[in-house]
Amino acid sequence: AADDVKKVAIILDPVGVNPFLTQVVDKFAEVKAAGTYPMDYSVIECADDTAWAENIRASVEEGYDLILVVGWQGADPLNEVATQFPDKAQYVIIDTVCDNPNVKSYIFKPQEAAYLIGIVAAMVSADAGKPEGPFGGVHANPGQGSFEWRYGYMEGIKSINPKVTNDDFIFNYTKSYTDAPTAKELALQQAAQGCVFINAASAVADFGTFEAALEKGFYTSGQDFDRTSPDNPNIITTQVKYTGIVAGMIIDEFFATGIQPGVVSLGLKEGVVGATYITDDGVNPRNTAVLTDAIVAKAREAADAIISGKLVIEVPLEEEYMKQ
Amino acid sequence: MRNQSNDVILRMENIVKCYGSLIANDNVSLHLNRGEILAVIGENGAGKTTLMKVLYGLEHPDKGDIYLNEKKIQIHNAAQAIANGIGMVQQHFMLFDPFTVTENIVYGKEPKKGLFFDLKKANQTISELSRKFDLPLNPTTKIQGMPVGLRQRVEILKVLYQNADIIVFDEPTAVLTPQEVHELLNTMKRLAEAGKSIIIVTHKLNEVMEVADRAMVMRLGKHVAYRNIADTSIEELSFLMVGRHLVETEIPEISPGKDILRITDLCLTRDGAVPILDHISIHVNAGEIVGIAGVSGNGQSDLVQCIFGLQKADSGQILVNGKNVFNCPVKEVRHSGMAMIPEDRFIWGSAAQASIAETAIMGHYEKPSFSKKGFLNIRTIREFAGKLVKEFSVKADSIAQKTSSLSGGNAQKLIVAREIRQNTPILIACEPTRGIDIGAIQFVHDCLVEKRSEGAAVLLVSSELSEILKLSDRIYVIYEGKINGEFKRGNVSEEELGLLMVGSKKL
Amino acid sequence: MNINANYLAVVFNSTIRMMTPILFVGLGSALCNRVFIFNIGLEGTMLTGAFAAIVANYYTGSIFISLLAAMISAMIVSWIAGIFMVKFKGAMLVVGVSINMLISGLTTFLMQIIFGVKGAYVSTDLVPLHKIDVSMLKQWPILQTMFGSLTYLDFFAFILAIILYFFLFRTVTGFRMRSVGINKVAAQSLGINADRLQIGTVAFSGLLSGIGGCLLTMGGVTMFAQNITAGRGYIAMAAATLGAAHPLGVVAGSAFFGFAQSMANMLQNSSISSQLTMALPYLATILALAIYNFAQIRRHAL
Amino acid sequence: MNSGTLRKISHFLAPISQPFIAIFLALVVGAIAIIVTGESPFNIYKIMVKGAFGSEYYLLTTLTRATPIIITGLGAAICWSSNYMGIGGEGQMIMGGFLCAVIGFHFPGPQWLKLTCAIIFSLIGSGLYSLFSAWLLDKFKMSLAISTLMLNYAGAYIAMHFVQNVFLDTTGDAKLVQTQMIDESIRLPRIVEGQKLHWGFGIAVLLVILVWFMMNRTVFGYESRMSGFNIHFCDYGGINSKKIMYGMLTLSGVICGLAGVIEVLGVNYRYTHNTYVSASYAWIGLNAALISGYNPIGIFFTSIILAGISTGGAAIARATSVPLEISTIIQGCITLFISARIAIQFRRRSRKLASPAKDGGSSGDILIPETKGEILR
Ligand SMILES: Nc1ncnc2c1ncn2[C@@H]1O[C@H](COP(=O)(O)OP(=O)(O)OP(=O)(O)O)[C@@H](O)[C@H]1O
Ligand SMILES: Nc1ncnc2c1ncn2[C@@H]1O[C@H](COP(=O)(O)OP(=O)(O)OP(=O)(O)O)[C@@H](O)[C@H]1O
Ligand SMILES: [Mg+2]
Ligand SMILES: [Mg+2]
Repeated sequence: AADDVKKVAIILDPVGVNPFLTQVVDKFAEVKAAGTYPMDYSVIECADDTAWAENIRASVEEGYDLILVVGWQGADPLNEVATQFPDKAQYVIIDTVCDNPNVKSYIFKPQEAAYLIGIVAAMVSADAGKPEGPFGGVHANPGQGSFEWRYGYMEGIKSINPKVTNDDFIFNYTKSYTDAPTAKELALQQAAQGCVFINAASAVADFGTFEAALEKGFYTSGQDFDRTSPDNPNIITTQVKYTGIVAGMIIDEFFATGIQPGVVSLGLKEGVVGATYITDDGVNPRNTAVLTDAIVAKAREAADAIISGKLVIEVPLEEEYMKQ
Repeated sequence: MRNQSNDVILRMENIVKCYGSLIANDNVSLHLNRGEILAVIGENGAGKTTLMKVLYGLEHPDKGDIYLNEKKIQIHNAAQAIANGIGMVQQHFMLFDPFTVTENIVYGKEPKKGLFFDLKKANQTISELSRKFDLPLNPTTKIQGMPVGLRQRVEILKVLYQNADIIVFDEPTAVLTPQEVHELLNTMKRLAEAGKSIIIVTHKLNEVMEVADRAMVMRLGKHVAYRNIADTSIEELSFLMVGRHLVETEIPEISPGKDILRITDLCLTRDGAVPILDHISIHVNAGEIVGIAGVSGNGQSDLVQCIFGLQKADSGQILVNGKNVFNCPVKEVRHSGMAMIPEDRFIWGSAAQASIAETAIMGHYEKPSFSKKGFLNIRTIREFAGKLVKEFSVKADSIAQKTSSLSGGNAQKLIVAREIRQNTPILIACEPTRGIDIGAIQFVHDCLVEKRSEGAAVLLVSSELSEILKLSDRIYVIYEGKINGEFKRGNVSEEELGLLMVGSKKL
Repeated sequence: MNINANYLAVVFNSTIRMMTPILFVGLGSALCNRVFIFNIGLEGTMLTGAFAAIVANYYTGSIFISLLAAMISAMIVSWIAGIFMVKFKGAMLVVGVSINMLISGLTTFLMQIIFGVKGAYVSTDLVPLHKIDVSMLKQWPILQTMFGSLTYLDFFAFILAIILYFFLFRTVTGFRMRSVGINKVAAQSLGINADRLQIGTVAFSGLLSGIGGCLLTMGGVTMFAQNITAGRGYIAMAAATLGAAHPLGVVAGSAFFGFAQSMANMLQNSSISSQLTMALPYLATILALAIYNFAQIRRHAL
Repeated sequence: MNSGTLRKISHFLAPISQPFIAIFLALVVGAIAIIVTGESPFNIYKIMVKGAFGSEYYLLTTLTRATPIIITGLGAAICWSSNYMGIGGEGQMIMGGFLCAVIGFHFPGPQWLKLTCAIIFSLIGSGLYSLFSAWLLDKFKMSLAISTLMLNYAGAYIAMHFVQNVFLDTTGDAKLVQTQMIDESIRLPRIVEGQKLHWGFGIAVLLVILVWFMMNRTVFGYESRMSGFNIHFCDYGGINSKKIMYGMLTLSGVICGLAGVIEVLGVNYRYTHNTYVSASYAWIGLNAALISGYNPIGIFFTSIILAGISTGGAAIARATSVPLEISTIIQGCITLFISARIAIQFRRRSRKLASPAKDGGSSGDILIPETKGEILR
């Protein structure tokens, strides 16, 4: 009987800091507990960038049936392993494309969620008498990896107020996923420059931004899963990315048909990304005084356009876009 | 003579101390009377320093007991030694250069005012102390840049400040100028009169005769004899130390050749103003030993460093066989045919952590037999180092041993051996016999004379007047960076030299 | 960019808050340097303090006990590091790096056991350090902004620098500490237990870094995230070196780093690439040191 | 066997035996941490050892990881042994890797030319990078520790800037800050087909021998060792100590740069921002050098052990539910104990000839009194 149990290796960054990963792991725990499928899984956290290659390769060696790589650091090594051992296991990667005929890639369109946040930011700022910004953002690192969030956010704002230019944005970087004190100070400085809304996207360091929002009264948004809280009314929404859904999809596909290589892109339409109170109802009551019905309505309109395909948001290269 | 009682203040009984397989102290016993000065003498490596370190708690004996006032005591560390009234002026000064005189002296027993270090009171105390024992010092100057004699004075005051009854001096005169030696010996006598008991380790038997009441002779880790100074002579003591009678170095008559080393108008100023070397012009001929006599601090160190390329001079000419090596790098100077025995064996002459072999090939290693095309020939290097150690009887276990494990005198012998074996036409010898025993001094003198017989030019810089007078064919006197006299062998008396050296007589 | 007086006042205020935890650790590092110890483990001990403060806060809700817990726990860890460095003659760099690794793992692990969370622990039950009321400055709003939202510990950091200055240069213990750094062999030969003094200093530097950690998790923000120190310990060591291991110099060194960092943040939105602005504080340090040393060399030459 | 050979062998093994005793002590402490998590220490350690050395695959993985550690360790050893305590290995490795990847892809001409130029220029580049701190030390008396540390950070960001803004691989989603892959024809071949281990490991072995030879059998090695012991002695002996400083620091930069080059040619085939930093290769290499007292052979084995600790740690994470943090704790314990000179003291007592009582500090100490000690002030 033990032979029938399928072994899944989930290879990812240390889970704790990143809610994006926590959701994947929680989903596996849930499915296993439910006993729907004869499945066992190992969560393999990579201590450093080199460990990705080692762990992916070792998982093949150790006889896992499904190798699920969560994160772009795994693309190169997975490519190599999938070419070398096409039949030893089935391969899935999340969050980036691995250009290999034996790998299934799931990617996201977080820019669609961020676009909605942009709309919220623009309108909240307008309500506060600052339709032209500046608009803040405290992110972890510069670079294309997280530019999809910034791009969506900027485009969303510009869609509300076309007069806004790139110069009206203030982005600062914590250089760390956990450095909350730095995030807080950066947010305070952005607030002092007049930002009414500051987009937080630096993993758990976001708690620093949240604290600053509560102290200084600007508004902010969480990331990955609903970060609104009854203790902090200034977190008015969240740009969510439900990676748990993808995990469920992968498990289902694996047991139903086996993994079908290819690229799947998931966005608002699939319900995988979204914005709290816009595409869902949120776990906490909405701060209706700030995130007014009008704003929600406007954002839902955009969401519908995106879902229906009328509005397509393609992310350009950061340098080219920022030069405009 | 002092009113020396016969009550014994200190006894060390059957001390045994081994370093690995080497027995540095082999059942040594010693007793010290109150108010007396005991000299401990012996060849290099006889174990004198080791015995003193045991007394001061810096080394732990493998066997043996120490009695203070006939009471057995345990000395595990320096703190306990100090608490028991034992103080030591070590061969290598234990001073903190950036600190002031006072800070160094009161170290470990600092006066306090509340939470704070009461520097004012400390300065006062030190002023008083220095007046009381007639050891003048400015309490607030920093140690940095102080001449050796004064540094030693700081060390002595430190011991006095600690209220030591027993004061150990390990080769205190090795680095001093004759003047300073004289003062120190007087100080010791004064201290003894004031009731302190003193142990002095030295190689200079005339000092022993002058200052000590009793002498203990050590050889190969054992004590071989006690003598009352009143009942003995230098000859007897040296016989006891070395185990044979020393023959005076023969200095054959030879006529000097042409001048191999000629220095003209060498000038050096410090900070662009203070003159250190003032138009020095000297020459050394082949087959000649030329001595430079002077009280240290009058520019001889700088002169030698400038000649050897260790320091850049302002102007002048240094001709080696007609080739000007003025301000050339050391390597070039060495290649031009010069070798040097440096004045400080641990700062310049060796590296504590290097092996004996590594120390032995410095300056040699680029010779074809030791290295070719940048690759070392380990076999010949080992052979060479082994030969040096044997020929010059350096007391060592193996050539792989660290240089720091050699006794002071043996390290010096190794350095002398190395530089003599450079086989260069010019040898500069700075304080070549500092800190070595009389047997070894004899040996080094023989080497220098032999070098001269081979036709080399030897420039001897020494603060030991007797050495200069004995070896030199010609003598220059240096005073405040100027040459203050030049004499042929036998044309000058020690007194006259002394006067020229201190500038009370001008040329 | 919107540069006005108020904004600059906020930047100044931020810079102080970012700088003081580093200052505490930097002072500890300076003391270590004075006794000839290169203590890279301060990153780990700072993290220890940051964590212990939050744990104690969680259980007791007392600021005082939290601070005490931070100091004691960091001191113990540092004391162990000191024993390894001095008694067991471990290479200081290796000991420090190992301590940092160990603490990074341990705090993350204990966070899960104690709080049942991964990543970060945030709670409204946590009591932050008191902020000093600066309403007396209300006539001067700029000053009020500049010195607002600071805790007693922020101010204490500067006072501590002065205290340590007196300690190091006016007290007997300070005197002996400096002596050990200058010549350990001599100190030992004069009956000072130099090993104990070194270990004690390392332990004390740990205590200071614990305060720095506590200030980080209960001052600036009120939370704990794994590896929240994010390299501050290393920066503090650099600040100590920059300040020539002199307590007041460390203040200048930390201020310099804070200032350079703030400049870099401001420039992040200019046309300069953000990667280059990140390199800026480090290059500025090299430049500043070069200028400073050059002036020193010139002065000595004259 | 006579006692002479025995002594020689034990002398040879000395730098290697110490880590083993220390590891044993560390494992005892680590066991406590494991018991807290409710697992059996024996089981965990078994998994760890197996995951590091237990099969051909695991062993080769460990050796792959050890390669850059060995090389940066050698780089650190040569400058530290001449008493220049730079910690710039990381920045130099980044320079080497970055330049190699960029030149190896963008240089015009046939592949062999790209490869040759990539290697030559990246080694020159990393050497110059290190030379810069030597220059700062020489001309401005700037502490090497500070300048190299700052250059590590600066180098990483400057390389990142160029990758991000000039050489970014935009063929995929461009999320990783990385350059494009060099051509297959100029990659280092694998030693065993199908395994990660590449001939870079062979280069590392060769380098161990070369560095050992350089340190112990060449004039340059002799001169630099003496300059590490006592710089005045060198000056007096006619050694140009400034030349040694520049030479040693540059050479150390070149060697650390080579570690980056080999990572590019043998493992990643491109430069990716943060890979060397996150794996701490240069730091672990420096640790290996310190632990083994700058002895190249010691560095070789210590590096493999340290790499094994990492790969074994990952194996624990794969095979059990023990969280990653626990293996981090165990790794920390092991290196902590390895650093201690407990074992040495052990050995000293049993040896016949003791070393001098107060040698300023054993070579493993970062700060050796009575030498420059410039790392501090
Ligand atoms: N190594 C990591 N550790 C922690 N969080 C990470 C990590 N990598 C990515 N993240 C996530 O990225 C967010 C911001 O980081 P980043 O700038 O890298 O954006 P991103 O990569 O687009 O986000 P995501 O990974 O969710 O798609 C954080 O909220 C966090 O969820
Ligand atoms: N730390 C040490 N390790 C090994 N051997 C040592 C050590 N210290 C001293 N020795 C050896 O012990 C012997 C006695 O040394 P010691 O220093 O006591 O001689 P000494 O009588 O003071 O000689 P000198 O007159 O040259 O100073 C010497 O052979 C020396 O090489
Ligand atoms: Mg992403
Ligand atoms: Mg002696």
